[in-house]
Amino acid sequence: MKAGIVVFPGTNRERDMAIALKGASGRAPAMLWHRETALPDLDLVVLPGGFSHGDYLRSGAMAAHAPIMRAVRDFAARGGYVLGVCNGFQILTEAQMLPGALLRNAGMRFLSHDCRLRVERADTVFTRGWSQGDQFRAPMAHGDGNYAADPDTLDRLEGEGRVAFRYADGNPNGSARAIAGVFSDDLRICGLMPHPEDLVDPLMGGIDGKPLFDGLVEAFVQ
Amino acid sequence: MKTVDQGLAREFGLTADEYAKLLGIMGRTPSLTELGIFSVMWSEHCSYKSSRVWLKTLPTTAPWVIHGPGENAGVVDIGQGLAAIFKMESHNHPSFIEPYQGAATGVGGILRDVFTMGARPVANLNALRFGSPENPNTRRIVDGVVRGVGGYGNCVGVPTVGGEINFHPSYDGNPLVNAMTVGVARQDRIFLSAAAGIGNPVVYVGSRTGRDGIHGATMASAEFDEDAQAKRPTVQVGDPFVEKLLIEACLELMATDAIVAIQDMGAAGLTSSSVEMAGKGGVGIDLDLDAVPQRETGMTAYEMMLSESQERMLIVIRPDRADMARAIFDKWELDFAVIGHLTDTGHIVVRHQGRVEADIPLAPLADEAPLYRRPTAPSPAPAPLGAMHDPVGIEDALVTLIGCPDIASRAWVWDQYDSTVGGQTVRRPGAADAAVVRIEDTTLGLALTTDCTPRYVAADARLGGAQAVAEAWRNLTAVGARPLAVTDNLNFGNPEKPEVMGQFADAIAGMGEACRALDFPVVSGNVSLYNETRQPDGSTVSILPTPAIGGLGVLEDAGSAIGIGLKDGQELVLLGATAGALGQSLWLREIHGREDGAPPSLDLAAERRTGDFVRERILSGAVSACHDLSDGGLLVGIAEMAMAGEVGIKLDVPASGISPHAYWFGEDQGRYLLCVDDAAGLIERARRAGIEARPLGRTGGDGLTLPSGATISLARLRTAHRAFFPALMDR
Amino acid sequence: MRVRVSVMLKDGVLDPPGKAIGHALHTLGFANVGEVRAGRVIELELDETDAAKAKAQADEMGRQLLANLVIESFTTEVLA
Amino acid sequence: MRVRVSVMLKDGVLDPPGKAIGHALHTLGFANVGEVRAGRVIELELDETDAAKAKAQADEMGRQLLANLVIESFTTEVLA
Ligand SMILES: Nc1ncnc2c1ncn2[C@@H]1O[C@H](COP(=O)(O)OP(=O)(O)O)[C@@H](O)[C@H]1O
Ligand SMILES: [Mg+2]
Repeated sequence: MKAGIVVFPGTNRERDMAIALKGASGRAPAMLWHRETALPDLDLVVLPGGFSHGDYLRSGAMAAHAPIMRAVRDFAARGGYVLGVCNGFQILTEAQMLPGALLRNAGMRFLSHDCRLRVERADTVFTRGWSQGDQFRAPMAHGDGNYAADPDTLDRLEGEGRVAFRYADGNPNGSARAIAGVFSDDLRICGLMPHPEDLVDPLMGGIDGKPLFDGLVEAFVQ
Repeated sequence: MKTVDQGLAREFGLTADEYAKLLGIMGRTPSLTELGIFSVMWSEHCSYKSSRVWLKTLPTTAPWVIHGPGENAGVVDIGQGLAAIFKMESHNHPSFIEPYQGAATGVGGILRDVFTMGARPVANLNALRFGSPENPNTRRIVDGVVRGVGGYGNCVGVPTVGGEINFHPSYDGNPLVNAMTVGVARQDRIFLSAAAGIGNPVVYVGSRTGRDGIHGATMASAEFDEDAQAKRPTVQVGDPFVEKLLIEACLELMATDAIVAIQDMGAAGLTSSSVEMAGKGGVGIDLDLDAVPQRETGMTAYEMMLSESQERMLIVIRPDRADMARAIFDKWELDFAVIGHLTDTGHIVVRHQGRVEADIPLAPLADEAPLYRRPTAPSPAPAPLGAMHDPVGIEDALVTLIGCPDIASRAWVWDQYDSTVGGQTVRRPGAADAAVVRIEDTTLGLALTTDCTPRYVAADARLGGAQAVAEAWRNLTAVGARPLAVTDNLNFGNPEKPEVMGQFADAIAGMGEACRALDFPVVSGNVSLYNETRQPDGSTVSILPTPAIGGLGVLEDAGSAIGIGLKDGQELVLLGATAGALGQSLWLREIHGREDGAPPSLDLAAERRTGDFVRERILSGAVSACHDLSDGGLLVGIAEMAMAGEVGIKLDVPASGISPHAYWFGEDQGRYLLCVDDAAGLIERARRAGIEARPLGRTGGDGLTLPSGATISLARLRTAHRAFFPALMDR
Repeated sequence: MRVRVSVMLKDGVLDPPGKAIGHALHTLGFANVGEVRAGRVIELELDETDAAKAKAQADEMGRQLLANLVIESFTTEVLA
Repeated sequence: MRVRVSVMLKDGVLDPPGKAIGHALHTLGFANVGEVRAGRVIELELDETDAAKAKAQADEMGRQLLANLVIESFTTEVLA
């Protein structure tokens, strides 16, 4: 699997993501600087977690305008796969490559603890490592993870099977319909708030996040 | 323009004698800028004038110590050609004035001390002391401080993995915020601050200079009173985003051969960094303030030299690498400006708008800095505690203690700290006695802890100082790590009061004894004095003396670290002697409302023997969980292990001859609980090693069953344990 | 010229900060506080002397960056 | 009545969001943007018919909760 990780000023989970991708594929991902305007030959582009540009205006808002985002958009339009985790998810919504928006957590505090996620469909490259309905543990670390969209959009997402993950153990941040992650309409773009990449090694407390990466590798081998 | 005279010098915090000394060095009346430079360099914060004579008595060397005190942070050899670089620093006074920014900039400052030496920061810890939960101000301060620590650490992407929190009325008007950062560097790529190379350019990088925090260093050295309100405009605002860029840019530059010397601009910003770099290198330095990147207009030389704007560094660079360095900082969108060069004059010369604003000989500025051996007065030895009756019974006492402010779950706090970023956190907060992080691309693990029991120090400073060191050593041992070295943060009251100076001297003596006995040298630290609040009636209340200890240990294999959670179907064994010491215990405070008696005694030889034995057993693989005993004593320790492991235990304890409440809640030192398969085997080995050991019972079920037969469910314990913080904070 | 861009969440979008502030105000005893909405305000110095042009530019900044039109709306005003 | 409380950082206090927004606007091609300051705005519904009283209350809320007077200042206005 040829993966690339985009690094924005303020990105801070690119190393975690690289470890997870390399662990699954045996191949170190390319690190892509936000000012680049073209992508190398890739199967997957990942927008990792962090605080791009300090998240000072709205999380992900400034990064969504980075030069590389045009290339990422083109890549997706040509059929490439894009994964956004946490700040990456926020950037994808700000870039309107995924629907909705991520507001302040309902409790108004940064949340850093494990949550349980339910896999809503398993027939995508991002979720094929699980079965539908599976639950897994994932660390969260965000202040703005409260997924919001208008009711019509939410209904459409549900109707089209575009909810990727849902919080299964309460709703930690107040997200509409407990949504933790969504797909684009062609299922080629996926964004989620929690961090499967931080749970891929028994030493760090478990391998619950590994099916995401193993599934991706399998998909791209075929 | 103010006239410079003795009156102004006094306003700047210089005594008449100090000002006379200044005049002697200068041979003339100083300019305002010069007076400012002297006043910050000779402040308590920068000169350690009251503490230096005592600090010198601490042990600072060991074969594995690469750099002890004197550099920006301590450096120890952790094997495989790598070094751990770490330090703790206080931001107490700023955190009272503006809790969020005070705590945030505290984290930012300590991060810079560590990455300035070439280390990538891998973990943060925070040792916090707040006023009484009943004080209406406490909630606001806790909220701001916790948000500030998290806001900064989360954004820079350094995991916050541990710390400690106490509540006590003595901190009502003066909370303590002590932040610790640990970084890792290659031993052959450690950067120091001594400037060298006459003519070499001096480069300023990072954020622009504004009028932030002017006289912060002297504020940190002044006692706290109603004037605090008036001092508010000195608040500094942190920008963790810029700090993150600064870390990446500096590490990128450090991978080249461009840097001759580098130092962060901490307290007293441009002044202390330039004076210290030139002074250490024995060279002179010329600064051209017109070249300093400025955020505000019309700043004077005085303001620029004393500004404490955050996220700035000073670098002496090889002239032929300046363009390459500039390109790196351009890439990270940070200001980069050559603001001066090194000279052979031995003076610091500051120019601004065509005028020389300061010209000071560096050697006497450093060598003749005031140094005081202030009078000390001994504190009376605490009267020993007589026999205590038990008014509530074991069960209720346990539930009370497990939910009391000093023991209750801190999850509300650490759930706001990103503890996993970096993907190397092996033991998160609450999971073990010390946090454990793996070093990326190796098997090595670092174990990290902060410890101090201020009520013990207040009762007996020497013992309390030693106890803080011993507890840190114990916490590292309890995960299986080899304790290597200590950083400290000595928070005390007004050193001009002999009793306070006596506490300070005694605490250091105790720390030194423990460090020597445990081969656990002090490699870095920070002193914060004048921590007291002036009352409306004019009297002052000092904080409890709080020498916070940050401990660092290493594991060859991070995977061998264990946590505190009980495992099902095993035996729990207590190592170490139990006498039932209730003096200064939390049981005494929470059940009887008393804070008195002598704190538990410490036997450093037994401490070492027991700890070395525990570590050897853990690394042999025989121990599935381990917890040292501290606040609340034996039964609290057992309950913490049970809650962490979600497994109960049936306690089956032979009579000890000690009254039950003293047995279960006494805070005797040097003890560990070990969860093992083979209790008899462990006890036999312990005996042979000269260590007292006794079985406590078999794990299983979902409650703590006392020898009396009474069972306290884990659910009840958990509810009590978790209630305190949400009840205080989420109203 | 100085312009101000005020950004508020659209009606119907949940506003966690607004809710938290309303709650805190009630706790402080401000009993007659009804709905509370929290937003952002950005004040910009523009090198522009024509007020209409300044406003047009601010509108463009609002659309492109300062507001997320999926959830927010904004208003602009020229201050001086 | 509806009141609006606008909270801005005091002059001279570092404004990281303002700085970052200014930078982003430049990158987007808004070359004539000078200083940018970012603040917060809170709009409240008050059960109060007297405009002067409403404003007085809003001022009190600003002082007690809405602004951090250590580093921020605020203005209030009655909207309707
Ligand atoms: N301010 C804090 N930030 C993060 N973790 C904390 C903080 N305070 C306490 N902790 C964590 O809570 C746990 C219990 O702390 P404490 O009761 O002080 O432990 P001990 O008495 O064993 O030293 C530890 O894992 C510690 O790191
Ligand atoms: Mg402990």
